[in-house]
Amino acid sequence: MTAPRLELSHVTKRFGDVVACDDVALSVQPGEIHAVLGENGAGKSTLMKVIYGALRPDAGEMRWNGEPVALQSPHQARELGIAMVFQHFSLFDTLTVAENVWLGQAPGRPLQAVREGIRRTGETYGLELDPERPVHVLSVGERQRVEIVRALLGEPRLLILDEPTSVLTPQAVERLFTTLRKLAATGCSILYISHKLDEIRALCHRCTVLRAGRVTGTCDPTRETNASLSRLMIGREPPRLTQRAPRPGEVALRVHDLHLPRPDRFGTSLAGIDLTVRTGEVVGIAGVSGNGQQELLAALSGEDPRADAGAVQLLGAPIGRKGASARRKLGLHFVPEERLGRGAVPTLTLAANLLLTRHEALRRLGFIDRRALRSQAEGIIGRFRVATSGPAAVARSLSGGNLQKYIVGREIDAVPRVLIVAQPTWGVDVGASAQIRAELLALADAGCAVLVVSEDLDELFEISDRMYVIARGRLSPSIDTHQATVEQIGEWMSGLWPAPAAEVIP
Amino acid sequence: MNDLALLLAATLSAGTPLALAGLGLCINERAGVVNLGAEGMMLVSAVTGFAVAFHTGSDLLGFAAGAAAGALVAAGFGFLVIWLNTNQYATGLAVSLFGGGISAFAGIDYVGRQLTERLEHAVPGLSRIPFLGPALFRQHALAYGAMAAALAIAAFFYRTRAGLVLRAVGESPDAAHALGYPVRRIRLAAVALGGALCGLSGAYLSVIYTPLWVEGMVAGRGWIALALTTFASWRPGRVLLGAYLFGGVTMLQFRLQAQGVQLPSEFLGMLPYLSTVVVLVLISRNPLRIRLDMPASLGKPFFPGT
Amino acid sequence: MIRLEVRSTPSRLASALSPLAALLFTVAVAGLIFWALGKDPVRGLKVFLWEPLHGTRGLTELGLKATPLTLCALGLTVCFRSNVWNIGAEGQYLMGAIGGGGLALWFTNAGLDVGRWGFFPLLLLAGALAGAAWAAVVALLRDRFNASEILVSLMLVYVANLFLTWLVFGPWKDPKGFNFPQTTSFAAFTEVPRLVPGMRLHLGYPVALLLAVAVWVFMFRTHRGLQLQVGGPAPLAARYAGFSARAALWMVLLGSGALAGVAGAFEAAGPMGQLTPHVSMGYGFTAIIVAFVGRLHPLGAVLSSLLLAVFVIGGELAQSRIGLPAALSGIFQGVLLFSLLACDTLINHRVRWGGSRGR
Amino acid sequence: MKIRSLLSTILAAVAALGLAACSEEKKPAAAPAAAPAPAKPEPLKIGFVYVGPVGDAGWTFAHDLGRKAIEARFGDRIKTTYVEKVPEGPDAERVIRDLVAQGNKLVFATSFGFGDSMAKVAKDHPDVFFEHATGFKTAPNLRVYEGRFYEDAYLAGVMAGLMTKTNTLGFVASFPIPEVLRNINAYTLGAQSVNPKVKTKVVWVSAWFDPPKETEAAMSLIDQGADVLLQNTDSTAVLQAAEKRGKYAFGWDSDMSAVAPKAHLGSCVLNWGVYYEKAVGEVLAKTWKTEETKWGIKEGVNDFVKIPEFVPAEVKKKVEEAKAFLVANPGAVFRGPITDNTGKVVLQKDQVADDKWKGEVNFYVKGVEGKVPSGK
Repeated sequence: MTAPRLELSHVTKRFGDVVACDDVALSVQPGEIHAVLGENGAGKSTLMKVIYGALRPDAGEMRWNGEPVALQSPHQARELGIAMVFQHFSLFDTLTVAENVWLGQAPGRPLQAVREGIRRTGETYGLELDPERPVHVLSVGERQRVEIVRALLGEPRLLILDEPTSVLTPQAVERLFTTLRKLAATGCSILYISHKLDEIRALCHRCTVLRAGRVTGTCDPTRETNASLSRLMIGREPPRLTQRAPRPGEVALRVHDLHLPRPDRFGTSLAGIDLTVRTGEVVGIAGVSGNGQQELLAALSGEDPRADAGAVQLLGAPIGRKGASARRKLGLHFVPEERLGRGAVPTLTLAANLLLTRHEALRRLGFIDRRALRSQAEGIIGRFRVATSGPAAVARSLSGGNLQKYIVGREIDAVPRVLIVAQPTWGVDVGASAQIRAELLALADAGCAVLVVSEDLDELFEISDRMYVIARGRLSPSIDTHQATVEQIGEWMSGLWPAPAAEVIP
Repeated sequence: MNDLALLLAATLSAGTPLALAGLGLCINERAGVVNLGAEGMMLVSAVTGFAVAFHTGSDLLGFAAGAAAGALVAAGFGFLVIWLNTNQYATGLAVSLFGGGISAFAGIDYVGRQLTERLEHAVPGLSRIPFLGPALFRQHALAYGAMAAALAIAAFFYRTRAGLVLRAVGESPDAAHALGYPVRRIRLAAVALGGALCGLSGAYLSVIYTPLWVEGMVAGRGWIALALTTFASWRPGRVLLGAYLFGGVTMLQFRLQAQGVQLPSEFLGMLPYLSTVVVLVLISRNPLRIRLDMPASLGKPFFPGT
Repeated sequence: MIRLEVRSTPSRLASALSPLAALLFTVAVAGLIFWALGKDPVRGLKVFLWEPLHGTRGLTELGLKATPLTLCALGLTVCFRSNVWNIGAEGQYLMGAIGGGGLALWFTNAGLDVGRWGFFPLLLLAGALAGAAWAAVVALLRDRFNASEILVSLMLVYVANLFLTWLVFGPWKDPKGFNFPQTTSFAAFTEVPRLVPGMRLHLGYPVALLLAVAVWVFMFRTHRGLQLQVGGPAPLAARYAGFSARAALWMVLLGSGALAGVAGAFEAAGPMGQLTPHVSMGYGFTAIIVAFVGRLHPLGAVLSSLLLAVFVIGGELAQSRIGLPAALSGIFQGVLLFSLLACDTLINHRVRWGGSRGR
Repeated sequence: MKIRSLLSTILAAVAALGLAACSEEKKPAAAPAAAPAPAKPEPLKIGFVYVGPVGDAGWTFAHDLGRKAIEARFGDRIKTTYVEKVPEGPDAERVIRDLVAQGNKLVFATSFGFGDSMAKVAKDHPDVFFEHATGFKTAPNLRVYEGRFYEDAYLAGVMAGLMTKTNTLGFVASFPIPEVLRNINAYTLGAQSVNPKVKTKVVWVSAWFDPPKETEAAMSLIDQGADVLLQNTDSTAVLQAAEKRGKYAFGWDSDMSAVAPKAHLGSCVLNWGVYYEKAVGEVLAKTWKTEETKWGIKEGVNDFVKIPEFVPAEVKKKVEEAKAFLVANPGAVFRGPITDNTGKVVLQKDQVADDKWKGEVNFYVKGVEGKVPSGK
């Protein structure tokens, strides 16, 4: 048997006091599609950056085709034949596709050759791209294609893909898998990072599971079940949500024929959006990112008050022109996708961050009652089990999951009439995700109208009663979750939903 | 007609220091770094360039020393903002203040000193063409150097891979870092190169333009050069154009006075500053345009990923 | 090589020590420079840093010098915290001097004696309005046309300066002043009341201190103050919360303009007693350093303005006592600001040694 | 390491710039061996307050030469101190007070803007003598002194009137105060005394010392046809601009003949030492009393010197004649009839201007183009 394409042993990487990778071993054969499975924060991305030369390990050894190597930089990794497609694209918006690809190539290759290469690779693997288009006009899927083409042009022997499907429709995922299988057949090894068990079982030959920086097992995923993989990944059965019977009440939030031109060249225009959310129900909006979610959320939250007054109605009152704090006063609360910098000010304390959306601790003339503020913060920390040193901790000192619990808690604690949540569990560990989802359901049961916008289909299927799909700034008709299938929603995510028969308020 | 030619010539000459500094700052900002210390760098270079030219009798050495001094100060600034992640605005202001102080201090012995005889410059042959000769071809070599630099920098930005890398770093340092480009070193190089051009501009002021050293002689040109980069939406050709526009307005105020225009000289003196504001307003009015041209990471610190 | 790691929580110790370390470093550099110039560093430092604190006159002069610095820096502190880069406090100061001085001139010429305590509030108001109006131009151009406040405010400094020059050489020139560039001396009742007999320190300083406390309360104890500080580090959070960025822009610019204007009015009707082209010693620019050295904290600004006043007065004394060049003072200010910025890195970062890991 | 590299960066800058410039500075002389000196009277301590840097080659430089002259003349009977670059305004008062506090018994302040500060300190210190250049406020222990600079400007004008080919003179002016307006008018009157066709163009730069602006102003004047320039600013920039463009110009405040050998037609120089010797002598002799001194060519406070070889002999002769006339008739530059450039008679025939007239000049004489800025 030949030496493995890549072999890691005893790799350890620390950040300050945190051990991100602890004594990790990993081995990938030529032509093998190897999954690295783990939940958020398990150390997958750190490990990949070590392999790609972007980070240097504190200890351990890496062998490439049997030879020990110590990578100093991604350039060196690329010279060896290692390529990587990042979860957060490393693309330059104002440059063209060809220029973006060019920047990923070794120096000395003329731009013209790169253009040729893009065309050729596109034909071989079904990844068509126009080299002269600037990246900012591309869809998310196309952008990923740029990333993959850039990686493939270097004729890699090992391709690393970090959560590649989180931005794709189910159909696009299938296409990607076809490409990857083709690639593997040519002898290229693939490291496939994901926390989506179905995908791993469908695509990968082998799987290494990470938990809290350590390897908890290596297996053949085709022989495992979701449950067994999940046990390896989180150490126990995945938490189950109790099924609930929705009791929809009156219409709390109503959007009618909302049109909004895009705020800038990089955005998406909204066209003819119709949407209703009733009290007591959880409504989901699915869609690939960049299809107008940000714009719709801004129009709903009041951050973008350009809509016609009547296009957005809260409990019958037109609020399209009201600002965020005015809508909040009427009972519409919002949890944004970005926790640090938007949902919370990184440099302010947890207590002070309450004042972004909560005014209970304010006295006459806007003076702050610091004692009241503190106890209010302590209440939320306690009720939502936020792990922190206390209300005086600055927001950026919290882990992603704990900060998300705090922010969601802050809004739930306000007893909203309507709560809009974007990506409630994005980048949050499994335990916190389950807690946040349960809290959202409890809130709906208590009579609040909950609207969840997410790119995670599993999550939406799990918690929402009805679903809409957003694609290219338009919204699909609503569909009851128990009637919907992943395939159907996937098709809708490409904008292919049946023309609405005269919309009836459900 | 002749008068117009002379005004054109004066405009070219007054615009040259602005153009050189503006081009330097343009390189800085394309890499994502705002250096508000331009004024200070130019002062330090002006005194260094003057001192070297004074002692060696060579303008060329003076320019070299000025450029080196500018690059050195810029590198110090770069170290602070790129490695220590200090606030770019605050650090730039510190450079301006410090540069003003240290140049005054270092220049004490050079105040009132003279360089060797200064001659009118002319391009042989071409300078005798009627109208065009006096208008365009009686400038110091650096005036043409500034034009050449604008062309060269434009070619660098839009025709070379290194220029593309520079723009990429300014557009998204995180992406460039992920691709393995040494973002900090590239930024430092851009900052130093920008400093060198600002330095050249300072040396041109003290060695050719005035030619004298006196405290604070840059007199706001560094700030106007900063305004130029926005005005030009970070394009070298437009920087050049803007520099001549401002140079022209500066000369125009004296011209109007000498022609006996009945406006208090103080109001004429406001012209360059007011026109800067007006142009800024006209340019910035359209945020869309700015956004497409502006390096997206401008002024933002970069933390290499963990 | 060294490597910086972001601290999850800013270090309180580093935060407290950083200004001290920066000051010590500056003093060390100053000593080195004295030594390099062939002067006794100990005597040099004593003249520079200690002599200005000497005696009643020394202390009152220090307060007098610190008054405009404190006022200008207070406004800038709020501005910079909310990410509005007003570096034209100098221009707002000059307009304040024109407003306050103009009012004093008008009352003087009209012979309208309203008494010292009657005039003082009017002076305050005139200075504040004039300074705020000048800053309003910046706010307007930023708000309506998105024009960089850095450049606009700076350009307006030059304009204000020329405007003042025009006034004192032209319409406001003292008709009995032999055509020299100055206004008539203001009537006695327009003078800012003095605090210590025989000394020039005036009521402006306690007013500045009171304002510092007021700004502190506003920034750290009111919702408005918090709103201003969110827009700087986290503009998206401000939008999310519904805090108006426009309101913040106008508020901090008008506020800082008013404070700088008051400083100018105090100077014109205080130690000057008339308007001349020389009403400012660059206070608006020095205040930028003051604001940063004061850690963008209003009470810090009080302390750092005293420190900078020591530098300026010390610089003069160092000239006449030991023959050091005047430019030194500027160098020390620059070094102080540099070293402070560098030291501040330690507040939010941890320094790690060894291994060439940083790139 | 971080601190050290920062330190080295700064030190490198200091070393490269600062020390290089200062290395020439002489180290303080070693103290003489401690020989018991005979009891001597305390030297008279004299303080100078300068508005500019001592190295400006112009105004402050000239005053500092005067200071050095009295040091040479009076030796260890006096001890002088100076403070340079003192801003005109409230800071001056503190500097003057500090000089007094250090025991200076005679204080010279060399700029107009120090007047009020001086008057305030003088009131508090009747035992100290104060001397204010170019001022007008006096007190029992405060007096003013000034030169008759317009005499130099007049002589420069005579020279210019004879040397101009375009009959257009240029004047780079600082601020429209009487002193400067007198110089512009004297320059024009001098030129017209030998060449009635001459007219003068004026450009204001709103600064005493701003070489880049002075250069730009000079270039503009040359572009407009002026071929002999005079300036009332302190740098050599105008002279250098003229040299570069092959025109003529003059030195101002100090001998600038070396700067521009081809353009230089003479220098209007100041020699404050003459006055300072008188003042110090009076204090030492205890005969000091308040007065207003306005000295000129006759007394030697100012002069027009260094007429170059290439100037035709008859031109030189005319200038010498004019100078001899001014020595015989001090201040006679402004003698009626003088009309301003709107045609109004401002001085009747055969009348000689008195100090009040000269102190209130606020117009251009006939032949100067334009209008006095901010004039009424």
